[in-house]
Amino acid sequence: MTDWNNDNLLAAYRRMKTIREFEERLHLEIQQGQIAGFTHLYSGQEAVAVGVCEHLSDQDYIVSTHRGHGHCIAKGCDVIAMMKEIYGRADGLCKGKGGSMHIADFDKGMLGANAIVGGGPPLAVGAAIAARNAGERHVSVAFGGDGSCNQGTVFEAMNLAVVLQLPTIFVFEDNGYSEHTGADYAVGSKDIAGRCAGFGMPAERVDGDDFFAVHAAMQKALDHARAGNGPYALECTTTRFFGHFEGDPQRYRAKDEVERHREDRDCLKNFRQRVTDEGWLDEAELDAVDAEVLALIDDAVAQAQAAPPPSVDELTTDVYIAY
Amino acid sequence: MTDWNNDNLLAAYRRMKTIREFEERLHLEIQQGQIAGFTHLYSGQEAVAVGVCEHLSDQDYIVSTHRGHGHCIAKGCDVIAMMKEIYGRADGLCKGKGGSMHIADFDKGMLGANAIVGGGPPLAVGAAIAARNAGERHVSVAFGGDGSCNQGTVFEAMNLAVVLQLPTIFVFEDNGYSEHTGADYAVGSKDIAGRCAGFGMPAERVDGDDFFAVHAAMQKALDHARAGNGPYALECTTTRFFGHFEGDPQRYRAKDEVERHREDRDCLKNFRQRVTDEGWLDEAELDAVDAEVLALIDDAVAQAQAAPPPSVDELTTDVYIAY
Amino acid sequence: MTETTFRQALNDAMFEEMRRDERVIILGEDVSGGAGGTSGERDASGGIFGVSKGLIFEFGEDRVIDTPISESAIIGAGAGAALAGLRPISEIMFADFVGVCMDQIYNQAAKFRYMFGGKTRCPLVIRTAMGAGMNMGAQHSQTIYPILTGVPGLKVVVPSNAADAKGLLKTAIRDDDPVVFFEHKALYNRKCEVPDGEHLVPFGEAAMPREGDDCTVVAMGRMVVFAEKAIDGLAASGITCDLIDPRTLSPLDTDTIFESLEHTGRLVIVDESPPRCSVASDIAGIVASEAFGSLRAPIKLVTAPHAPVPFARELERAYMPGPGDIAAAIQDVCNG
Amino acid sequence: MTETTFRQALNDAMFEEMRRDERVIILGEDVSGGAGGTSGERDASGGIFGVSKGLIFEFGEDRVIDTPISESAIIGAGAGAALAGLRPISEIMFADFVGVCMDQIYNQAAKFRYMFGGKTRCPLVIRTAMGAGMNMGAQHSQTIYPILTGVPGLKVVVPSNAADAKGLLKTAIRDDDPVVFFEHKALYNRKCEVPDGEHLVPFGEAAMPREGDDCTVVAMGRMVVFAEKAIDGLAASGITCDLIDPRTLSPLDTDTIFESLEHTGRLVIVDESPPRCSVASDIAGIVASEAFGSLRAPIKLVTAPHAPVPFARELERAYMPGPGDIAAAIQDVCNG
Ligand SMILES: Cc1ncc(C[n+]2csc(CCOP(=O)(O)OP(=O)(O)O)c2C)c(N)n1
Ligand SMILES: Cc1ncc(C[n+]2csc(CCOP(=O)(O)OP(=O)(O)O)c2C)c(N)n1
Ligand SMILES: [Mg+2]
Ligand SMILES: [Mg+2]
Repeated sequence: MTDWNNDNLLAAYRRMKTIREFEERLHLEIQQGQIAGFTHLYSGQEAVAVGVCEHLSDQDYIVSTHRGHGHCIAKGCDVIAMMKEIYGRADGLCKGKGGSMHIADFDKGMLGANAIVGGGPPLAVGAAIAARNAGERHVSVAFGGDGSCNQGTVFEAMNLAVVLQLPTIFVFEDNGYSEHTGADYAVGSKDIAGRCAGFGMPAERVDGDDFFAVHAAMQKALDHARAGNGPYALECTTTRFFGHFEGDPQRYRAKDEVERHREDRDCLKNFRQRVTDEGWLDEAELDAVDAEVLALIDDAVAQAQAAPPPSVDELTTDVYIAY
Repeated sequence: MTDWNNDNLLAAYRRMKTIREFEERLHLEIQQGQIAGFTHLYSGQEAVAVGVCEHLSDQDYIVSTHRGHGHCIAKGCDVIAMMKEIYGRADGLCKGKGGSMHIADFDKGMLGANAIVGGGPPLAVGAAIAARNAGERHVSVAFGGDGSCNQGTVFEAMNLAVVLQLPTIFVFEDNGYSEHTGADYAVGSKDIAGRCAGFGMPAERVDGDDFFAVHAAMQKALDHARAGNGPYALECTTTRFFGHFEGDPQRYRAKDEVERHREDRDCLKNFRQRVTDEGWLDEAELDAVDAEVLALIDDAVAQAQAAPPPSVDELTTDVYIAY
Repeated sequence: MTETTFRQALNDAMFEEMRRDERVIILGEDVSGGAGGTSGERDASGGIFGVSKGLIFEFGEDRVIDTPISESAIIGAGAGAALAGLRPISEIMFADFVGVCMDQIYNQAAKFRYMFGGKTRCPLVIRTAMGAGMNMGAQHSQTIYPILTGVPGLKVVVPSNAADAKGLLKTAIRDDDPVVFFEHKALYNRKCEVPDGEHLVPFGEAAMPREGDDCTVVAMGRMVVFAEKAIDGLAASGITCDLIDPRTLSPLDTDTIFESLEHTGRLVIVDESPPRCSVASDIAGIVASEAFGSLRAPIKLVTAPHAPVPFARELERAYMPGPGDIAAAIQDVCNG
Repeated sequence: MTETTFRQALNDAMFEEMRRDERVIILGEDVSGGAGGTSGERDASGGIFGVSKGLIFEFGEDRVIDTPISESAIIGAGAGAALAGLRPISEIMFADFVGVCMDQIYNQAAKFRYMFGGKTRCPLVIRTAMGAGMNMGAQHSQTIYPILTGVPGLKVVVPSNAADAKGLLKTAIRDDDPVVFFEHKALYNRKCEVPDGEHLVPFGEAAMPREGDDCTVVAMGRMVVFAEKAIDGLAASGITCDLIDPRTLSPLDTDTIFESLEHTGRLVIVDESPPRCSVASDIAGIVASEAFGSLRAPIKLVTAPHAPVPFARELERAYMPGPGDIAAAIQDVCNG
């Protein structure tokens, strides 16, 4: 059990709030045509990324998805460099070559967002082999959605991690939908954790709207993996506050669903409630963080808008190290 | 429950015996260099193919594996045309173009052996869509080994069959090995049926050396699938009497394992024992079948050896129907 | 004739063929959409690009099948259903995703007829969206038709306009061999006149949207649009070209290319893919071996660079061959 | 120099590199074998073709990893381990199986460095057995290197003899980019003199096992052996050829080809793959665009037909290009 104090509580809140404001702001920027391409926002799911990643060091690895901004921020990627990447700027985190779906930061153990559903988990298993062979009890985490867990590559990764008893934690974020299809339709068993258990690893379902629940479950998963007992799976039920991608009319969702969830299932509200009820933090401390985060995001957007695009000479660099 | 009589018992025995003698004879022919390529023999597993396929009509579909001879014979493929195919003859079942790993017979609902592990199950799901849309309560069966169930395509097929509630029966033959690796190593959960259940379908483990056990379990699976309740999985524990492929030194197996299994786990012996103990058939009836089968196999080999190879003009035919 | 978008022409083709033959089904992710959603609304998607809109209402869930994210199962189920007598259309949302289902395409569907000695058919159509131009990044922007054009047993279709899109898709659905049908994302909203009533375009017959004397230009998919721009722009400077749109890359109409070359003696090939083992170098190789005598100048290949598709607008624009690159290449071979 | 089989040379290369650098690991199906078996014997397989024999005893289970039949996980785990600092060798038993793991090869490993702005490296080697000639049928006999040669970010190696196999595999393992290494099944037992001690063969440098004046022959993998036979057979008739073995298809040493062509003016390209979008047509296309001036005759392409690999001995023999086909092609271009 973590003993919570001002520092770690404010740090966690700051991360969640940073993700939230990053995404809410992107939503506006995209509406104004500022940003090109295909963007999937993480708003609503912050408690999962942060509840998991607050446990990790830069030597622990994560692999992410097409909806990766939250995982990147939670793992410590520089917010300004991320914003520049999404704007396609020369000094973006990946020189503007990757974009929203391909942000990575190897110094932070962030092995990349991935635009192929199911592309990440096999990579996480490999990172776990490296961690195991290094012998320093580091772990890898594979983030995926409810839809991703229908991709064969994900099952292969889970089985291999069990066979080799590797320290990989599979985190499935069930936000209810894969694109425009409901999770209860596409996941035949309607039970992601149950499937993972079928592969021979402990698996549990967690309230993904509750930071403290995710954080506690991740602690158990880590203890298990770090002790050399093999992989562990978490199914985190959560919700997304925007469409699948920006521009999605969301005709598959009940009219008031998002509104209702923003009201009842907002992990930031839940956090604020809990920490103030417990008397761990007061509103003023939290409001101060909010203000700082808003300033940071404003700055990130301003810098991203002002930053120069990559030079066309960059078109054919970085294909190989040597060719 | 089937009520057993001379006819259906002798028919089942004849099939199993035909598979056994077909394979035992191939083993010799291959040792004598008569047959080219890569051959995987089914000896020892006959009770599975026959226990399953005795329930099926030509309108029910099966998909098979690299170890497909038994499934072909059980589904009613012509033994002489099969032998010719394995010899690579012009009038083989597939004109000598397919060979041991690519035997199919569409008139019999046999949609093909498959040299890609995990290649078949997605096809079976598609055949089940056709069966469902035809509305005549036919089913499809996907055969696979213990090793095949680690291939992502197989998991995808199982989930899709559950999602669409299709009449597909997944039959996993656990003969203890995938090539030179033990099933208990490669199947992390050490429980194939449990995994299938995790996908949301009823699944049960059956003694694959016992024809009657397989036959009874298949009856339950069929009743379930034909009633429109979706897929069903059977894990049949069995053993192979030869190496993974012909020429395999089997250094991964205990010296006497095969010998012991031929002694204690021979599904044909088990069948003979059971039907004579029950007084359903007498030895003479069974011996008569043995003699007929041996004659058939002799004839098949003689015809295959005498048959002409395909003409070189066939090299580029059958690539397309029209091009 | 009715002016129709590329998207609508494809949608019309599927409606017509699904009405004509009840064995035609479609399966893929969100081909209808809304299954398991909280609004209860079906067809909430109609295909992520809207190409299969409305099909579910007329043909129902047994023929318009939403699937999980399981491309190997989408192709495999299509191929298996084809072996069992249906005529499925399996949709792979983005062509880049063939990587997760390649085996079912190239070892299964493509090889069944041959491996099984001609005793079966696999009338499967694989529809998929390809191409760069929307800043979708390296894994959502590729034109991967070269790797499938090389596969014996497959037919490969790359329409460049709405009329061909309709006529070729109808032909694909009626074809008894497996067909991979590539739809360029940047063309979905483009309109052109589409013949009313039954419109079928045969495979293996190239179109020639421009005719001229100085150079033969072969282009496919969206590159046909750019080549037209380039060629029209050159008219002023007195250079005229034959523009050949193969429409199907397998089978490939080499006769039309060879005939044109006899007349022009010069060849420019435009392909949105990277250069190595591309359709551009393939056609160049075929010409260098079978129509060498007609060549009066080196063949010019206009392709993307040997690099993944970059994200940033400026880089992606530089990545794709454009009208300017094509015009320059034509001038090169004509004046060089 | 020691006479060594192709198989042994590869095994030696792995032993040397795994001793040299503990970050080198190998994973795949039965790379050791015997795990979970009843004999308790490890290395019961040593790789289905015996190429990884003995590694497990010296390097242990953490570095020699037997996997389930999960090729996407084999490649993906290799790629992920590479991102995390190891130098993995992922073995795909038969090249035909890339279909079930293509995404991890072409969308993941190949693209990481570019997508991530040059901020990482993926030093992954994918070893795989290819080729026809053992009657293994349509799904176990392909030479699928053309589809990977076209992928930016990958390097593609196709050795034709034991010495190159060793030197190229050692170079591949030390290379910081992802490399796909193709081993022709029919070459495993072939012997040749292999230099003793450290032997490295650089990428992008072709070998020229034969030199002559009348024709340039480019061949790869097992086709080099057949081309040598064909060329040696023609000596009597007074025809001599440069034989170029590119050794790596990506990068491709075009300079050596162009230089030779300046001298001979004639080109025959031999490739075991089917013709469309093959390496044969690719090289022909490159030559027709970049070295057209040197060509004095049509390029001849000697490839397999546009068909899957058949099973029957007689058909498979007819399927593969043989010394006779190559000799005929050379005579054609020289006398034609
Ligand atoms: C292999 C593959 N198939 C399909 C897609 C298209 N696609 C992108 S995201 C997505 C839905 C993913 O759903 P889920 O895993 O639940 O993640 P979420 O979007 O809900 O975060 C789909 C189908 C893809 N990118 N890759
Ligand atoms: C995709 C793929 N990977 C690997 C192989 C090589 N291979 C052929 S059979 C086999 C073992 C299969 O084991 P199992 O499924 O248990 O079937 P069994 O051989 O025991 O009948 C392997 C690894 C293959 N043919 N296809
Ligand atoms: Mg989701
Ligand atoms: Mg087995």
